[in-house]
Amino acid sequence: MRLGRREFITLAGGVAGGAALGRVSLRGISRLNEALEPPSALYPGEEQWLRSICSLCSGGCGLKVRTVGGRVIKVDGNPIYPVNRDGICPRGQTLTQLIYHPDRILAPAHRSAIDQPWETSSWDQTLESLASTLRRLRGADQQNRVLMVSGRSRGLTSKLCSHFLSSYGSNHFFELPSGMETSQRALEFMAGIPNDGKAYRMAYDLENSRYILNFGCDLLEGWGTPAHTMRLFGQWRDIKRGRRTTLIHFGPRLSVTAARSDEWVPVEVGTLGAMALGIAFVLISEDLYNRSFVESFSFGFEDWTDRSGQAHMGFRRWVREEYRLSRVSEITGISSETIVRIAREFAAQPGSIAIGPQQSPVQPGRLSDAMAIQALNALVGSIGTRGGVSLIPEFGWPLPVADGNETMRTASLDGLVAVLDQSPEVLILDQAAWFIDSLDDAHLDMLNRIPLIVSTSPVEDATSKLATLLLPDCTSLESWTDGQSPSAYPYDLIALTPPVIPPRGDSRPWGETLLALARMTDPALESVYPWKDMESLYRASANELSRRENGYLFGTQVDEQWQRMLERSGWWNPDWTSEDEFWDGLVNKGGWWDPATWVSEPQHSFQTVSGKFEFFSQRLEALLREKGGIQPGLQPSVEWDRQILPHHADILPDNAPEGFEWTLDPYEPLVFFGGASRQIPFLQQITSPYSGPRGWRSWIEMSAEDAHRMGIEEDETVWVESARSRIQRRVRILEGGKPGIVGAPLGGAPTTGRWARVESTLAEILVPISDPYLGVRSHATTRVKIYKA
Amino acid sequence: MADTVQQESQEENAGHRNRLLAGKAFVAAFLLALIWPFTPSIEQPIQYNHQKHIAAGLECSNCHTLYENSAWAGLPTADACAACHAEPVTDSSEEAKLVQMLSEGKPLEWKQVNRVPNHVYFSHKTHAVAGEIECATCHGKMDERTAPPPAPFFEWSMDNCINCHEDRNASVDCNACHR
Amino acid sequence: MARWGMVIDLDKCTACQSCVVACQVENNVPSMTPEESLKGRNISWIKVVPFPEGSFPEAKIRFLPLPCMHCDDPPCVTVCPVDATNINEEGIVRQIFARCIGCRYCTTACPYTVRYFNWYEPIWPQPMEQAHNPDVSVRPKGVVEKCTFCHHRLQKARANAIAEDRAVVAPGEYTPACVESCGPKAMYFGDLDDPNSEVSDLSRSPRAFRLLEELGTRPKVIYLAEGERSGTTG
Amino acid sequence: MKTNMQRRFLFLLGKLLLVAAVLPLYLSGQTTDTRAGLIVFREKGCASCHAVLGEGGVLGPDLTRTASTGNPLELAAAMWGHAPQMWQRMKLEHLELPTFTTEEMENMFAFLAMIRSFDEPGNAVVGQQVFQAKQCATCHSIGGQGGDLGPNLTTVASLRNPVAWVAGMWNHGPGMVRALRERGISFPEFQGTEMVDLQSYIRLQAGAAADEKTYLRPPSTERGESLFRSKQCINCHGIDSGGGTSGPDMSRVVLPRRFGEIATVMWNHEPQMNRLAAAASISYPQLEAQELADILSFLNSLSMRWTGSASAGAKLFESKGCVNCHATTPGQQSPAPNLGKIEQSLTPITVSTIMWNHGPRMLEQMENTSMTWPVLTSRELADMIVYLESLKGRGQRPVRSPSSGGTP
Repeated sequence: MRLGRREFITLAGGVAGGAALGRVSLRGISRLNEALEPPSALYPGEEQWLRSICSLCSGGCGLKVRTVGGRVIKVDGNPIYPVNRDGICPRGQTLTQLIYHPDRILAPAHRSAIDQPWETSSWDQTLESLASTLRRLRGADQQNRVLMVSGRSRGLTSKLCSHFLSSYGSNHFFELPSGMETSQRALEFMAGIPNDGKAYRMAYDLENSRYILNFGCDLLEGWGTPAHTMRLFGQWRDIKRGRRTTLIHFGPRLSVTAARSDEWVPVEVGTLGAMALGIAFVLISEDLYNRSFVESFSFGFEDWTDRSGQAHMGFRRWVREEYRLSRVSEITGISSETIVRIAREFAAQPGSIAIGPQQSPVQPGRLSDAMAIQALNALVGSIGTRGGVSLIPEFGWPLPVADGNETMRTASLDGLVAVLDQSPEVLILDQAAWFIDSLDDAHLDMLNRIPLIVSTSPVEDATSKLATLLLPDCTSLESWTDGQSPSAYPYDLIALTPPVIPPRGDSRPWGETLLALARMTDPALESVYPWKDMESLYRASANELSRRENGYLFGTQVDEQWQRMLERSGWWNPDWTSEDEFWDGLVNKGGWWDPATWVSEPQHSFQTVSGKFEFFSQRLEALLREKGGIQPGLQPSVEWDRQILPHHADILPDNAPEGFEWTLDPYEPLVFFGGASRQIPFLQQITSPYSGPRGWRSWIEMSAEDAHRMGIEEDETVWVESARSRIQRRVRILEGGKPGIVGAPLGGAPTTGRWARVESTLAEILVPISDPYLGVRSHATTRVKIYKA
Repeated sequence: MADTVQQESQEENAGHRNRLLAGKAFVAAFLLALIWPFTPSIEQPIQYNHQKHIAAGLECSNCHTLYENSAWAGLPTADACAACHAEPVTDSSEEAKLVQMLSEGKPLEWKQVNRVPNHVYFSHKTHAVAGEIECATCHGKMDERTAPPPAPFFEWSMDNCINCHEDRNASVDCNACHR
Repeated sequence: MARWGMVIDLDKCTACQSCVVACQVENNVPSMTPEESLKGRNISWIKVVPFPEGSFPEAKIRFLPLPCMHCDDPPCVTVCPVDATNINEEGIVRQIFARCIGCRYCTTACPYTVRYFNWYEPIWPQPMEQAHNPDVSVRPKGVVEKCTFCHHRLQKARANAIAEDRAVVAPGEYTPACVESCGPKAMYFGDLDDPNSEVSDLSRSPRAFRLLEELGTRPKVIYLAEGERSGTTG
Repeated sequence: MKTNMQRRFLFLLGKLLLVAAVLPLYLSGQTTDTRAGLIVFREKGCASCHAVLGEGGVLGPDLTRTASTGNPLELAAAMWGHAPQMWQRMKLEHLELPTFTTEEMENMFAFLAMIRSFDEPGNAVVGQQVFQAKQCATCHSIGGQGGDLGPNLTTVASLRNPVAWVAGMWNHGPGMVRALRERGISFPEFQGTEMVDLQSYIRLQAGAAADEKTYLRPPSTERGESLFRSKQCINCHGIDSGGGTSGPDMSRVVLPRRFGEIATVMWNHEPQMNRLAAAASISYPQLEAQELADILSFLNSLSMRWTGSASAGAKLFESKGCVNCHATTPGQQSPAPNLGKIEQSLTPITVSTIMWNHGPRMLEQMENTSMTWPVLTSRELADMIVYLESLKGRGQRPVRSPSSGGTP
C-alpha cells in the first residue's frame, strides 16, 4: 500500500482518535480533559507566610507574602504594619510579576556604548571597573564629577547612598521629591524649625481630621503612601467612627480624587493660592477665625511696625483689601457663594485642615500658594493640634558610623540640570526611572554625553536603556529590607524584614553593592563602612535604636491604643530589655514604632524670629534680602510686603500664541507614580479607572464637551502641540471634565524590554516653570492646541 | 474531457479508499486501546524500600512532611535522606547510589506517581487528617513494598472519587473538589 | 449552611483597582499581550467600571467594582447545556472547567457580563508562571471562566475547620483575595444568612442596593450607595 | 406574710448592727488584667460611644473625664443609675446590647480604674500663669532666661511623667525650702493639675530639648507597699490604724485620683513633713522617680476600698421599692427573682454584671407596672450589697483585695 502524505495524516488521525476515544473510559468526561491537557506540575512544596516591605514606592508598606516551595505566590498587606494595616495598593500586588519578570536583569553587565551589545561579567570585575574610575577621579580631586540620582528617599540604604557620596567627596545626590517639599518649606518659613541640626518633617494628622480642604493633592493617585491614604479615606467614611470627614478638592482636573471627594471645586489652573486667600477673606470678614490662636500665637496678622519704625501691612488688612470675594471669584472661576459656604464649614468645627499643594516633577507646588494654604491652618488654629499639621523631628534609621555626614539631598530638577552641565563623568541611577520620565530630549542628550552611567534597576527600564554598566539590585522580597515613616505620616516608625526568597540569579541588594564598592575603592572608605553585609549593618543600627527608650514593637490596634494611653500620661512599658531582644522582636514583628509621636499638647511654641506663627515670615524676608531680592538701602515698603505675605501670582507664563486654547495639566497616575512599574503587565492593564482595562500606551483626557466640539472620538489619535514641540496621543473622553483642561499622565508604555514601544515623552512639550522663591523648576501646566492627526 | 472525468472518478475512489483505510485504522486502534494494559511504569532515581524504612521505625510524615497540614504530601529532599545516609549504613547498591548522589550534591528528582486530574483540588490534610482515611486506602500497603510503586495504587477517576465520597457521606458537590 | 455574599461600600471605594490585581494574581489570570489588551480583551474577574454622572461642573464619577454577582437565581446556570456551571448549596456559582464545552451560552445569558471566554491558550512569559497559585487551575483555551469568590480559599478554610474539629468556618477565616487587599476596607465578605454578620447587617442598610434587581437574579453582591456628606454649616 | 418579713427584718437588723460595718467586697481574689479590660471595652462596643482620655466615641461621656474616683463601687453606682438611659440610646442607635461575664466586667473595671488615674496632658497657657505666679524664674532658668540658683529647667523638659517631675523636686525639697526662706519667697503650693500644666509649659519653652522623652515604667502596688515601709513612711503615716500617728492615716485620707495630683498633694506637705520628720529624727527620704510612682500606686489602691452598712441597706431595700418585687426569704415566691437565692457572692462587679445582663428585662417589667428605675448613690449601693450579702449569713470577707485597681 502506497502511503502518501495525505493518507498518512488521515491514518495517523484515525489511530490517534481511536486510541484517544478508547482511553476514555466511558465513565467521566474529565478523562478526556486529562488526555488533552498537560499533566499538572509536581507537588508545589511547602506553604509559608512571611513578612516583607514593599519597595515600589517610598511609602514602604508592610507586606504579608505567601510562598509555596520557595516561590512567591501572593503579596498582601501586613495586618500589624501600622501604615497600611492589611490593605495594599495595586502596585504592591504586582511584586510577583516584577520578581519573575521575563526582562529581569540577573547578572552584572557592561557595554562599551549604548548601541553595543551587553556582556555579562562577574561582580568583582564589574565593580572594579567602577571602583577604578572612582579612584581615578578621587586622585584628581574631581569627586564632584560623580553624581547619584535615587528613587529611594527613605530607609537605611538611602542614607547609605548619600553618606557614601559624602565620604567619597561628591556633593551631588538627588532624590525623588516626596510631593510635600513645598508645603513643608512654607510651614518652615511660617512656623519655624529649631536650628539644632536635626531633621524635621511635616506631618498631617489626617486620621483625626474632620474637614479637609485639599488644594490639588492627588490623594488617591499616589500621594503620600497610597495604601495609607486609602486606609484613611476608608476611615473618613466609616460610619462606625461616627461623623464623616468631609473632603473638598480644589483643582482644575477631574482626577480620581476630585471624583471621589465630597465636593469638587474646579478652580482655574494655578489659582490655588487665590482660592485659599478667598477662604481666608471669609474667615476674617465674618470673624470665624480662631481668635485665641491668632491673638496669642501669631505674628503679622495685624499691621505692625519693625525696629526701624517702618510700618508693615498685616495679613488681615492684606487679605481684606486684596482678596475680596469678587476678585477671588474672578481669578478662580468659582462663585462667591461656594467660597463662603466652604469657609464657614471649614471654621465650624475642630479638626479642620488645609493640605497642599503637591509638588512633583510635573506639579509646580509654588511657595506662595503653599504659604496661603498654611495660613488657613493658622487661621483655624490647626497647627500642631489633633487633626492638624505639624513639624515633627525625623528620627529614622541611624547610620552607626563614626564620622562624616550625609550629602545634602536635593529634589530639584533645576539643580540636577545645572550639574549635568558641568560634564559629569559617572552617573549612578538607582531606582531612578521617575527621573528619566521628567527629562526631555535635550536633557537626554546631555545624559548621553556622560561616559559612565550605572543602572541598578532589577528589570530592564528607562535607566538600563541609558546605562553602560548594570549592577542589578534585587527586589525587596529577595533581600533584607527596611521601612521608615513615610512622608506626612504622623508617627516615628522603623521596619525591618529578612529576605523572603534568595535573590534571583546573580542580582544583589544595592546596599551590599555599595558596601563592596566602598571596600574596593579606597581603604579609607572601607574603614567608614566596616560591615560585610546589610544584615550586620542593620544589626548595628538596631542596637543603637534599642537604646532609645521609647516606642513599641508592632502590635495590634488594641496594643496601639493601650500604648498611646500609657505614653500620653508618661508611662512606658518596654517590649525589650536588651539589644538581642530588640533585634529578635524587630525582625519577628516586622518593626518598631512610636504611636505617641504626634504632639499630645498643642504646639504653640514656634522657632521663628518672633517666637510665633508668622503670617509675615521674617525668615523668608531675610532669605530674599540675602538673595538680593531687595536693593541695598531701599526701605521696606508695602510693595515689599506683598512679596512676603501669602499671595496669588499668575502661574502660566504668557507663552500662548493664537490657537493655544487648552491647558495641559500633567499628572502621575497611581500605577506609574514615581515613574517605575511601566514593565508590569497587570499595571498596564489598569492604568486608569476611567476607561476600563486597557493600557500599554499614553493618552490624554479631554472633556466630553471639548471632544464633541472638535468631533474627536474616544481612542482617536491627536496631535498635542505646545510652543515647544508636538507629540501624538490617544484621546480618552472624560464625561464631566472641565472644558479647556486636558489631563496628561506621565509615564506610559515601557521604553525598553519585550513590550517596548516608541512614544514621545510628555516632557517634550511641557514648558518648565520655576518657583521665584525656591528656584525649583518643574515641567508643568502648559498651553497647548489639539488637532486631529 | 473523458479523461478528466476518469481522473475525477479515480480520485473519488482514492478518497473513498482513504476514508475506508482511516476507518479501519480507527476501529483497530480503538479495540487495541481498549485491551492494551494501561500501565505506564514510573522509574524513580532510587529504588527506595518502604518496607525496610517503615520496619526501622520511620513514620510516613518523616519523609512526606506536608501531608498532615497541607494539600500536598511532600517528597523527601536530599537533605532528609542525608540525615541518615551521609555515610553508607548498609551494603545496598541503591544506598551506594544515593550516597554517591548526595556527595555530588545532586538533587533527588522523584517522579510523581499519583496525580489527580486537572482542575481537581485534592487535599491530603482534608482526607488524611480531617477524614481520618488511612494512607493505605489510596496508596496501598506501603509497609509491604520493597520497591517504589511503578503506578498508582488507586485509579484517580471521578467515579472512584465519587463512590468513596458517597460511601463516606462526604460532599459530592462539584465545587467541593473542582477548582 | 452559610450563604456567602459580598458588600461593597461605594462610598469608600477609591477606584485604585487593587482588587483587580489581587484577583488576577490569586487566580492565575494571564495578562494579555499589549495588542490584545488594547483591543480590550483582558480577562478580569473583577473590574472597576466607571459611571460618569452629570456634566461639568456638577460631574460625579461613580466607580463600581464588578465581580460575579453569585446570583441566587443565576441565569447562566439555567442555560448551561452540560451542567458545567452550577450554584452550590452555599450560593457560590462555580465554573467546572473540566466540563465546560465552550458554547458561551452563559456569557450571553449573564446580564452583568462578568463571564469570560478563553479565546487563547493562556501565556505567561518565562518565568512568570513561577508565581502561579497551586490552589487554582490554569484554564485551558476554550472554556469560560469567572469569579469564584475565591472558592479555593473556602476549601482550605473548611479543611482547617474540620481538622480542628469545628463544624463551621469562622467569620473572617474565609475572605476572597479582592476583599483582603482592599485598602480603604470598602469590601466586606461573609455569611448573609448569619443575622449577626457584618455583611447581613450592612445588606439591611438603607444605602444597600443590588444591580439589575428587576431581572430577578437575586445577586449576592450588594452595593452601598454613597453616603451623605455630613455637617454643612454649624 | 408581712409579719413574717418584719420579724425576719428585725432579727437581721439586730444581728447586723453588731457586725462591723467594714465589709469591703471588692474583687473575688483573682488577678485582674487591665489590658484585657481594654479589649473588653473595645469589643463590647463601649468604645463606640464612650471615649477614654479623649479617644473614642462621642455619644456617651468620656469615662476618664467624669467625676468620681476609679473605685468600683462608684463605677457600679454610676452604671446602675444611667443604665436605662444608656439602653434607650443604644436602642435608638441600633446597637446590640452586649452581655458580660464577671471576669470581663472585672477586667474592664480594672482597666477603667487604671486609666482614670492617668494624668492628661497639661495646658501650657495655664502653666505659664503658674510659672509666673509662683516666681519660678527667680531661681530657675528656662530657654536661657531666668535665675541660675536652681537647676536649669530645660534639663527636666524630657520628663513626660508628672511623678518623675515631683520626685526630682522632692529630693531637692530641703535645699529648695532653705533657698526660698533666704529670699523671702513663700513655698509654692500647687492646686489640682497645675503641676501638669506647669510641666507642659516647661516643655514648650524647652523646644527641641523636649523631643527627648523619658518615661516611668508602669508602677507596682506591691513594690509600693514595701517601699512605704522601707522608706519609713509608715513611721508617721498609719494604714488602717497600723503604724505611726504623727501624719494622717493614709487609709482614711481622700486622695485625688490622678497620679500627678497625688504627687502634688505630697509636694504641698513637704515643709511640714520635713519638719516633723526631722523632729522624729527620721532621715529625709530620697525617692527615685520609679519608687515614688510605686508608692503612689499603693496609696491610690487604698481608695479602691469601700464599706457599707447592712442595716442601712435593709432600710433602702424597702424604701426604694425593691421589696415590692423581690423576695429575700429562701423558698419564697415573688414576681422578680428571689434575691436571697443568689449563689454568687455580691460585689460591685458582680452586681454590675447581673444588672447589665438582666437589667433590660427588669426595666421592661418595671415600665409595664409603671414603676420608676431606682437610682442609688454609691453609698446606698454599698449598703444594699452588704445587706443582700448578709442575707446569706456569710461572714466577713478579707479586708483588702490582693490586686487593686488604679495601677496600670
